[in-house]
Amino acid sequence: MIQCDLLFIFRHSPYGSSLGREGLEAALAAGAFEQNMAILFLDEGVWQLLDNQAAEHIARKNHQKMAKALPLFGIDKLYCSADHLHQRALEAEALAMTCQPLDNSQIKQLMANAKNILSF
Amino acid sequence: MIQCDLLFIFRHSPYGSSLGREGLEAALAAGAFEQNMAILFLDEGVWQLLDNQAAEHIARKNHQKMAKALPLFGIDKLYCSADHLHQRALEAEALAMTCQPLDNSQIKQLMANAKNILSF
Amino acid sequence: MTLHILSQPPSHNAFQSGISHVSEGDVVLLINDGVYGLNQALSGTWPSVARQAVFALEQDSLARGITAEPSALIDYDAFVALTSRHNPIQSWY
Amino acid sequence: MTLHILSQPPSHNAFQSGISHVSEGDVVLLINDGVYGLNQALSGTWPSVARQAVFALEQDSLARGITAEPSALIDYDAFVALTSRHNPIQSWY
Amino acid sequence: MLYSIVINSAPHSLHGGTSYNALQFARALLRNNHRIHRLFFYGEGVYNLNAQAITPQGEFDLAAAWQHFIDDNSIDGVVCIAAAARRGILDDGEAKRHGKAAATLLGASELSGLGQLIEATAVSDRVITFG
Amino acid sequence: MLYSIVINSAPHSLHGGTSYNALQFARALLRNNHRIHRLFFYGEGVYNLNAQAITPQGEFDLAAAWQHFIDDNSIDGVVCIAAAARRGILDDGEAKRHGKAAATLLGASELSGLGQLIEATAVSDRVITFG
Repeated sequence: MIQCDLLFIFRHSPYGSSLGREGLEAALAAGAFEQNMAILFLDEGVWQLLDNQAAEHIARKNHQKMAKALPLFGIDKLYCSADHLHQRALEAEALAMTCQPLDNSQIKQLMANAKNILSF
Repeated sequence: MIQCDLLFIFRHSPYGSSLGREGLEAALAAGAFEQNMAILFLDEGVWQLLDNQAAEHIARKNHQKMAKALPLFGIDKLYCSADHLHQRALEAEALAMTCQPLDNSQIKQLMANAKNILSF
Repeated sequence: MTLHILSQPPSHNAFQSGISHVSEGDVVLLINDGVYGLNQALSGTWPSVARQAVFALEQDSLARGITAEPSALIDYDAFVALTSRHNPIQSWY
Repeated sequence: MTLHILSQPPSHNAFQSGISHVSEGDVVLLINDGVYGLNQALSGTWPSVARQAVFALEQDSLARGITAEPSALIDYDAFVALTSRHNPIQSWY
Repeated sequence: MLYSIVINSAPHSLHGGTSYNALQFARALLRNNHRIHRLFFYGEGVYNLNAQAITPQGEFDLAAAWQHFIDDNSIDGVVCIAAAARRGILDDGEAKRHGKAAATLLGASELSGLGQLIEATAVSDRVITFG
Repeated sequence: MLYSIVINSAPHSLHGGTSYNALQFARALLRNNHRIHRLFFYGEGVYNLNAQAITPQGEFDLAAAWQHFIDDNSIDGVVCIAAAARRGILDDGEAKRHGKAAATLLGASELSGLGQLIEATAVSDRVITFG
């Protein structure tokens, strides 16, 4: 079953606002404290998973590289919306990291089973 | 013909962000400097025109009252999108102030004829 | 059963994403610019599961000139009561 | 002829409002998160009048991992050239 | 019940600030005999405790209201140190360490790390975000 | 051509900041032999000139880059005084007048009123907003 105590929901793009980076930093902190956690990428948040990001062109830290640190912090329950990938013509295989696409009812189940949600 | 040198486009709601108020303050300043100007309310901006606002409930200045000062500054070319009113089930007659609804092609004409646009 | 808090207006993707992720038994609370969606919700253009239990913060509605049937409008004490009865709490913004 | 600058992603109402207000002869420039709309624009889901002349800022596209045919990607010098040839400039954000 | 509140939005933001909602909700929690474990100010929310902000006469001073709420009720108000530094909200120690002119963090709260956010989610019955 | 640029977005915003785009565009204007009549920092844009902001080592310091750009090219950089006061961006005079701890406005620019924005739209060939 798809279950976690602390669910992070990332809905924003990696560079368009501060939420992309600050959400990821909060998730890495939760990983360091060994929480039973998961991350769900929705809406523009799925762009965080895109491969071949080259943030040096806008003088920013590479979000993709930061996101790849998640498994090193023991964070391996990574989910995304299959619908939201599809709307953006993205394939799960083209993403920079392994992330399980969920359908709408699986997403609802994940949210319902969470003890707390932090949304960025 | 619908024409102005300086066109203000207000696309944001009155209280949801700082853009509603700060846009209005910029427009009032332009009025004080007697510019040939107009204001176009689009998208969530049309909510700025709604009657019966009671901003004391959220400890804010009443946007409707500030907007009503526009004619006192000689700003009388006030337009809004007929489509965007309709999408929000708003009637031009129900608005707090006189504002001429324009269709999509009139809006395009207004923009094309402007010398400069300030967008909030 | 989740409490969904919507603080952006209906034209915002946060609002649309929120109402598409409501489950049976969940509650939707509209605050801030989210209250602009109240009459749309009551008139039935939302998915039916999202319309089961919809409330709007009274103070935010009055401030914006939004009126609705009184039963849909709640104050901060009732907002607190909703959060004590529902978990988790998801803010769509 | 107006230059329309779109800096929000396609799911944002600023983006949608922008492409619905493009006239014959106008140019659309995607910057920042607006570049996420580039392939959508090129593949033809936009209104045809909005698709006549669409460019995306190359640096913002590369940063995000968005690729497209080179002719659609422009640098800041070409951005400046667009602003000198078009007026007014409307930023949808 | 034991609550924690995450405040992620600024008083004067482009995005649509719910920080006034957050304050009113926090007040209602105490009025209804709930307890607040922590207020965590993150992201743009750090601007809520900017000591330099000037509220025009006759308008509601949100920063002062936060300070009074935190002081009067002995609330644990934590401001994320990294988010605050980026945005120039510094306490005495940070200002001195970085050679900046002055402390800009309102007195009632303290700078600390993201561990305080994670701990809050682990021990609270309810966590609510205002973004 | 004569340009004015309105900067309405903050470096670390929730909304989606284009302030880095604004800086790069301004640099490109001079590179292409256009002139800048004025940079007008309004709304959240006033945070671009926050002297207190600390950029982590190894990251791009946008505030410093604005300051150098304005100084090195003798640009007229104006920060809206009302928008800045609300957000705690003060020059020496404002800080003293309101009893605040310190000036927080970067030196290269000056506080002034909305008349400076309106004048800029009247005299410039092009006005471009970054929001």
